[in-house]
Amino acid sequence: MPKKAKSEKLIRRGVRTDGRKIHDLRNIKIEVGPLERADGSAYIEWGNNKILAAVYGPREVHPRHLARPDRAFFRCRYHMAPFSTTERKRPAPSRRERELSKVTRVALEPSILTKLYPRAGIDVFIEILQSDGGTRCAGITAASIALVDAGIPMKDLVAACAAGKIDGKIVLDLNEVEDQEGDADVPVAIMPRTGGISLLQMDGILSQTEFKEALELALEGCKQVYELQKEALTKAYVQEEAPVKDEEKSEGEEQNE
Amino acid sequence: MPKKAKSEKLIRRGVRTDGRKIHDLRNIKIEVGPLERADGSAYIEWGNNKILAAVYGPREVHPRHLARPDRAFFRCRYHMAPFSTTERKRPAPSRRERELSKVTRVALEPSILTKLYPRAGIDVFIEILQSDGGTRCAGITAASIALVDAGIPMKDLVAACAAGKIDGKIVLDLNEVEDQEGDADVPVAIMPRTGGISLLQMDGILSQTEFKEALELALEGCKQVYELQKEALTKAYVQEEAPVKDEEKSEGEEQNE
Amino acid sequence: MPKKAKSEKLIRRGVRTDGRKIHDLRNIKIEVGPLERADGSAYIEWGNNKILAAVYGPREVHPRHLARPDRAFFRCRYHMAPFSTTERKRPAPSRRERELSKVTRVALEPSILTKLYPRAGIDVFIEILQSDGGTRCAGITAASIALVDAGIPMKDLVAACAAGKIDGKIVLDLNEVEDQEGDADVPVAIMPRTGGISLLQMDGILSQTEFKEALELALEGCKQVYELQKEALTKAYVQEEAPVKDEEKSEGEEQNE
Amino acid sequence: MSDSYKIVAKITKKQIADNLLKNTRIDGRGLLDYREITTEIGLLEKASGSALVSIGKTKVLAGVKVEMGEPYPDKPDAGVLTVNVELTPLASPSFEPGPPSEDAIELARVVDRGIRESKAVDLNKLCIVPGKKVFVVFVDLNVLNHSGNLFDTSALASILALMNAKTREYTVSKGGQLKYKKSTTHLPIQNFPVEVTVAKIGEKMVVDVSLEEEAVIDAQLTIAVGKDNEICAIQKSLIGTFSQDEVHQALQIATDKAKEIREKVLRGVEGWLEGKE
Amino acid sequence: MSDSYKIVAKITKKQIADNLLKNTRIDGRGLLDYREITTEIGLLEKASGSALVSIGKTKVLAGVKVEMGEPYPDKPDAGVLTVNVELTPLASPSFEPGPPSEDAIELARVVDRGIRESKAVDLNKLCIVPGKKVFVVFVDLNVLNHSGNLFDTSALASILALMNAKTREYTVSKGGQLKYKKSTTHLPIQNFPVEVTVAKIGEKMVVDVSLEEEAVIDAQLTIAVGKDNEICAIQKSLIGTFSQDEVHQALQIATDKAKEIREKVLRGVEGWLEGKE
Amino acid sequence: MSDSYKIVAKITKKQIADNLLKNTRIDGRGLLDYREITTEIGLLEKASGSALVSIGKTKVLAGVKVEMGEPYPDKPDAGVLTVNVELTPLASPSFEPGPPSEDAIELARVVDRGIRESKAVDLNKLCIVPGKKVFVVFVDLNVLNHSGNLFDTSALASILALMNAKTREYTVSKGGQLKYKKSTTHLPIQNFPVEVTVAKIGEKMVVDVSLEEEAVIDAQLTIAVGKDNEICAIQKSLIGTFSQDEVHQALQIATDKAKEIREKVLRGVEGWLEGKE
Repeated sequence: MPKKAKSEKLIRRGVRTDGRKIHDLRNIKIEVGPLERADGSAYIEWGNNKILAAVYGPREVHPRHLARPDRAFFRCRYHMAPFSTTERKRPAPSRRERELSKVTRVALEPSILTKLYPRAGIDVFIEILQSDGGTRCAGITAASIALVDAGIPMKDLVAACAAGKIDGKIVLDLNEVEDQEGDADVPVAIMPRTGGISLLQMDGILSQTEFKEALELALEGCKQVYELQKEALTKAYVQEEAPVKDEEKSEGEEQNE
Repeated sequence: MPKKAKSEKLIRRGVRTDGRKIHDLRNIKIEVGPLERADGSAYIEWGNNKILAAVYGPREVHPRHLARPDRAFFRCRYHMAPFSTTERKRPAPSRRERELSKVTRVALEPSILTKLYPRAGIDVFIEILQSDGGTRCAGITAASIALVDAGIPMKDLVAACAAGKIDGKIVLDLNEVEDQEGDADVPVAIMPRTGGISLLQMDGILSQTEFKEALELALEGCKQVYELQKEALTKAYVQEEAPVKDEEKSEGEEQNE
Repeated sequence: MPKKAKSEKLIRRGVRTDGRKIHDLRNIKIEVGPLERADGSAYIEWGNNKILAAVYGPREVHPRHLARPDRAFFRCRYHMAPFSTTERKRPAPSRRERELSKVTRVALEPSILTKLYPRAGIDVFIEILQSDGGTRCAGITAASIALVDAGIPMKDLVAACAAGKIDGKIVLDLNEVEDQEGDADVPVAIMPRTGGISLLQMDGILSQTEFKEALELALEGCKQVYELQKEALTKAYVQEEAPVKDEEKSEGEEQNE
Repeated sequence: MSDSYKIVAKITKKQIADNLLKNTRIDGRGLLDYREITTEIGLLEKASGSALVSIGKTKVLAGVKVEMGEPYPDKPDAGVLTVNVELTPLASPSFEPGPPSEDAIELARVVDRGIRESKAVDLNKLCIVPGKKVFVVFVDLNVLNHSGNLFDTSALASILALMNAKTREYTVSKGGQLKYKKSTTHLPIQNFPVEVTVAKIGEKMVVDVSLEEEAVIDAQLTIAVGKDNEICAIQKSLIGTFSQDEVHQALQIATDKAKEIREKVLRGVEGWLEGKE
Repeated sequence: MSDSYKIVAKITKKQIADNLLKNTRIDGRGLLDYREITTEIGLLEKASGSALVSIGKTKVLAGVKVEMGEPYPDKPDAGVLTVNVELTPLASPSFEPGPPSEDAIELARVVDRGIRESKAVDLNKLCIVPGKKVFVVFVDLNVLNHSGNLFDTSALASILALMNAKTREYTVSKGGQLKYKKSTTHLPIQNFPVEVTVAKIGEKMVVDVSLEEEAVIDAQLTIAVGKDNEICAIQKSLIGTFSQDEVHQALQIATDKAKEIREKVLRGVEGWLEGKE
Repeated sequence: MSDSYKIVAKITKKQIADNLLKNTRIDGRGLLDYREITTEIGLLEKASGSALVSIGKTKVLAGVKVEMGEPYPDKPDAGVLTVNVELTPLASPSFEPGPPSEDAIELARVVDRGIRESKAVDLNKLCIVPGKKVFVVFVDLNVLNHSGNLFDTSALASILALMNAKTREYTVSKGGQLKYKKSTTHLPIQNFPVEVTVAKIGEKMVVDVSLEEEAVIDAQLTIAVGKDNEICAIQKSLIGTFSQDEVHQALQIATDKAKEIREKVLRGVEGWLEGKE
């Protein structure tokens, strides 16, 4: 997206349009398991983004010829509700949504022990109920929680966060206005235990140095998001007995490595 | 559909725009078996409505995964020819046509002894060649005859007719102008022997009392339509030997009940 | 396509807009095997037409239910690149492209020994990179070479060429302007050894006599095209050992006849 | 919406039927009891209006967008209303991504008829420049969790989202130029239709069928009832039949339940309606 | 349109071939005889024009609608003509609902070419305001029963429906405003193309191939012939080939049969054409 | 684009890996060597601009069409740029005809971002009448042969075709009427982004992965670098991960290779660019 003229100030005296400082995350609220039918689900509010993620699987794959003999077939769908955007969005998936579906899959798949479920299918559905910049990172973050909630064995959570450049400064976690009028956006996802980067995109213009600074900052953001993810899971499962899912997870990991 | 102002008189001195009295059906002409390739067919002229119905089956189901182990898979398609309407209709099925396809299926299916043909498919195709209000009822009525013509074992015929409200009065069998400018439309289908109502829709505004009156009137209409159906069948088969279809029908019924 | 008024001269003193005489072919250049991945391919420049043809097969058919027990399933796709036309063409196939796909298949299939490969599929893909009138003939001509390059056993090559009527005269090989502003176009394809006509279309208006003259001329054109095809193949394979494909071809032919 | 067959293995037809004989239901409800209805209104800031309605575990989110558009040629003086349903794949293992299924289309059209026929929105007040510019009201329904009774849940979410919706006030110059004012205003709502689906299981009539029960229903009638107890829309679904008497019974049940639901819901949302009149 | 394979079990190739050796056909016709052609014209009141044509058991209904629209940018002075074919699933067990198949598209385009190239409709007379408003003529073909020879049946239904079609007369004010008059007028028809499909079975040339015979045809040529015996369109179909001589033969047959059919049909419909000129 | 699995049977993972340990590749290249890059520019006369780029056996043809159209409502002063990719079935046994696949969409969007974000085309100069008429630049990519590294090949073909593209010069009268002049002019090109895809195979970083190697890549980063070494777009693809250090390495490699490629390509095409400034 082309950026507007620089005259409009997105940062005044170190404060951004929504009151944050340049290295601040927006408020993030994660709810585990809001949906009953799905095998796992999560709801995230990230600033004004409101997003649901649901997981179905392991289950049979339709159509069957998609099934893989040596591992689970993993699919993701990133979809925006028609009322989630400023102008109403047509319900059919746009090219942008189809690309983000792929990028989301690629961000999540390295953490999933797909080899434990040959021939099965695992589906992640992300529905953007309200968008305000950074939906792909918020969606990946929520989907990762929904996968845990579904008891899918994983090597690690996946935590995502963007950094970007506005008014000449590298800042954390762009909101919609900052994304549209800023200079660059760098969404990142990591598997926090190994630090492996599973999502990395960039658009805008950054010098080599600026890019490195933005990447460093986004990785910091991912770590903060990871803490919030763990907190939400602990809160959700603390009254319950030690969730079976965790055991499965470590077991799965051994088998896979 | 929003209704126009009440100033336009649809009934003057008890006479409707097409010369009928309030409890009159339009002229109905039913022809059995006009199409050669179909396993069964019927043509109906109902006022200015001109409609063909064809039945194929029992036959193999495509795609095969739709086949049901315990009964025939029954499908209906209600479709309007592009030249059937005042403004040319695009050939692709509209949402309205897709809903009416479902409603038609649900109206016909209870009469069909689908359990006699596990794994098979039975298809009803209704093509509206000219529409003038009340096409769904006319289509169901014709399809029922086409099913008999195809020798599909049935518990009963299905006869359909609408009642509605225009100029403050409950009347039988609305034509297009009456449907568009009237206050309410209540299409109904019955299996006449048991009186079971298999289609019931309503739109417009009716008080509880008015609705009851309209339903009563529509049921009367259905019974008249039933007589015309029987007449058409008798006429079609009277020169032939007693149609095998009838025997199959009673047999099927026993097995099913 | 309706034709323009006759006032614009397409032929002046026996010379056409592109400098040709009335019985001249445009320049034709054929390249064998330009594409590496395809099992066979050809590139043709025919006047300003620039066209690629590729062949895949014999290979498995998808979806499988299309496979034929007694012969190969032969498919053709004629497609125009968006930048191939004066106005940009939308990428989705138009009705014209779908008809030409069928016509191309029918023109090529009689020469192919499909019975040698029961249950297999053979696919021809023709991509018009630049169009200037006569693309179907040029595409068929190129596809025929690509089939040889793929080693598909054939009874004969297929050579195609059109004749038409402009400014009241029957001429060979209409270019785009002549096609649009002329009076008639007669594309023809033949299997040159038997003279069998496998493509014949016409649009415009011709008297019986004119049509016969046009057909005669188009057949002459096909023969010239055939010579160019053989030349291209000889040139392509002359340094190589006698191509296995030829042996297969004669063998196949015996079996088929 | 018959994706309940898997569950039937566990809770048998027989169990459900036995309960009904005793006039109770497997979850303990009476025949004419709804599961708990909760509503959350105005939860989305970007939509013109929104409502999340839960009936039991079933959850439907309705978002309303009001945009500028052209009227239909045959109704140049009226705004446009469209209802669209997305049976999101989050909501049930049997909902697949892709163009709307027959079920989604039927659901959208039944909800649409309830709103349209009851004249819930005064479309004539949504005309800006006759024949040229009108407000287009999009009601988009996102089914988030399907545990039965999508008709009633979706219809309720729709009308509440419409009641919640606000548009910018505007003036039109003589030249037909539109100028927005800063103030906003509610949509011209003039009715509150409630859809009640009455199902027949054997001889019994029940309301608010749960997913488990769906597998054993013979037929159902969805009835939209307006604020003055008028009937605005009916849709029979499923392949069973009703007798004339049963239709009358269903009508009575629907009228009673619609009134009850309307009152309960309005009581719960007094706050957000206050500024309205 | 090769859905005849099931029938071939009953009526074997051999039988058909044996008959042809004796220059007769399994249904008793001569090689160059059509089955009975019947036409019913103007049977639909809502269409601008309509015709139902049967050739033997094959039945095609053509409906014409004339509406207002925009011209193509490259032909600002000409009306628009479009031909669309629906191979309705009523007509054959092998026709499936859904977007038009390759066969339906080919059929539509071959019918379209016969009408367009013969200049059957004078499109220049359908221009209302150059570059802005023209009449759009939709010819919609509904194949109702497929018993062979869809090309000829569809083409005949189309031209008859066009001849039957009437549009409202109108005046255009200086300001470009269109005003309809009460009177109607026929479309400007100036040719009567007839399409004849000549098939090759072995060495024999036959016309009006029935469904049973379709299974054994090698190749066929559909030839549109105008009122002055001019050729307006040709389409070879099926995967056999013709020799040059055979093409000439086919051309002669088509010319003769086209004339015959045109005369027979016009005789049968004198009544409805009377008021025309 | 993972249609390389069939080839892996022949050239095993092990072979590829063994080679890499020795810092060479199965085709003899060094880790950071591209296959031969050839460019043919302006080869299509009907397109506004065109370029055929081969990297090794991979061939992508880009055609640019410049047409008149409307601006986006939110950018009334800017021309419109769209990138579309056709993975033609000629190019690989795994590409099927039909609407664009997820892979085709990703490829188109990554190429689009490289051009758009680097401001390679000054879209503001493509506005004719603000809010009403602008030039629309269509970049259509036809993948003709897929032997690996479609991202870099496609991006290079796109920018070269854009540099080759010419539009008619024009004047706009006060009344907003457009009048074309006979002269043509190049598009307003102001950057030359080059996309370099750096792949990770085990511990090694390589560029320009061939089809055989594609089967063993863990992850890859496509990095668009502008003429001043600025980064304009990044896309990570495939399901492996990168460490932060590896990202830095990849960035360095991409910057170096992009410069090298840009210089090499510009040297090769001096002729056709001459008349430009």
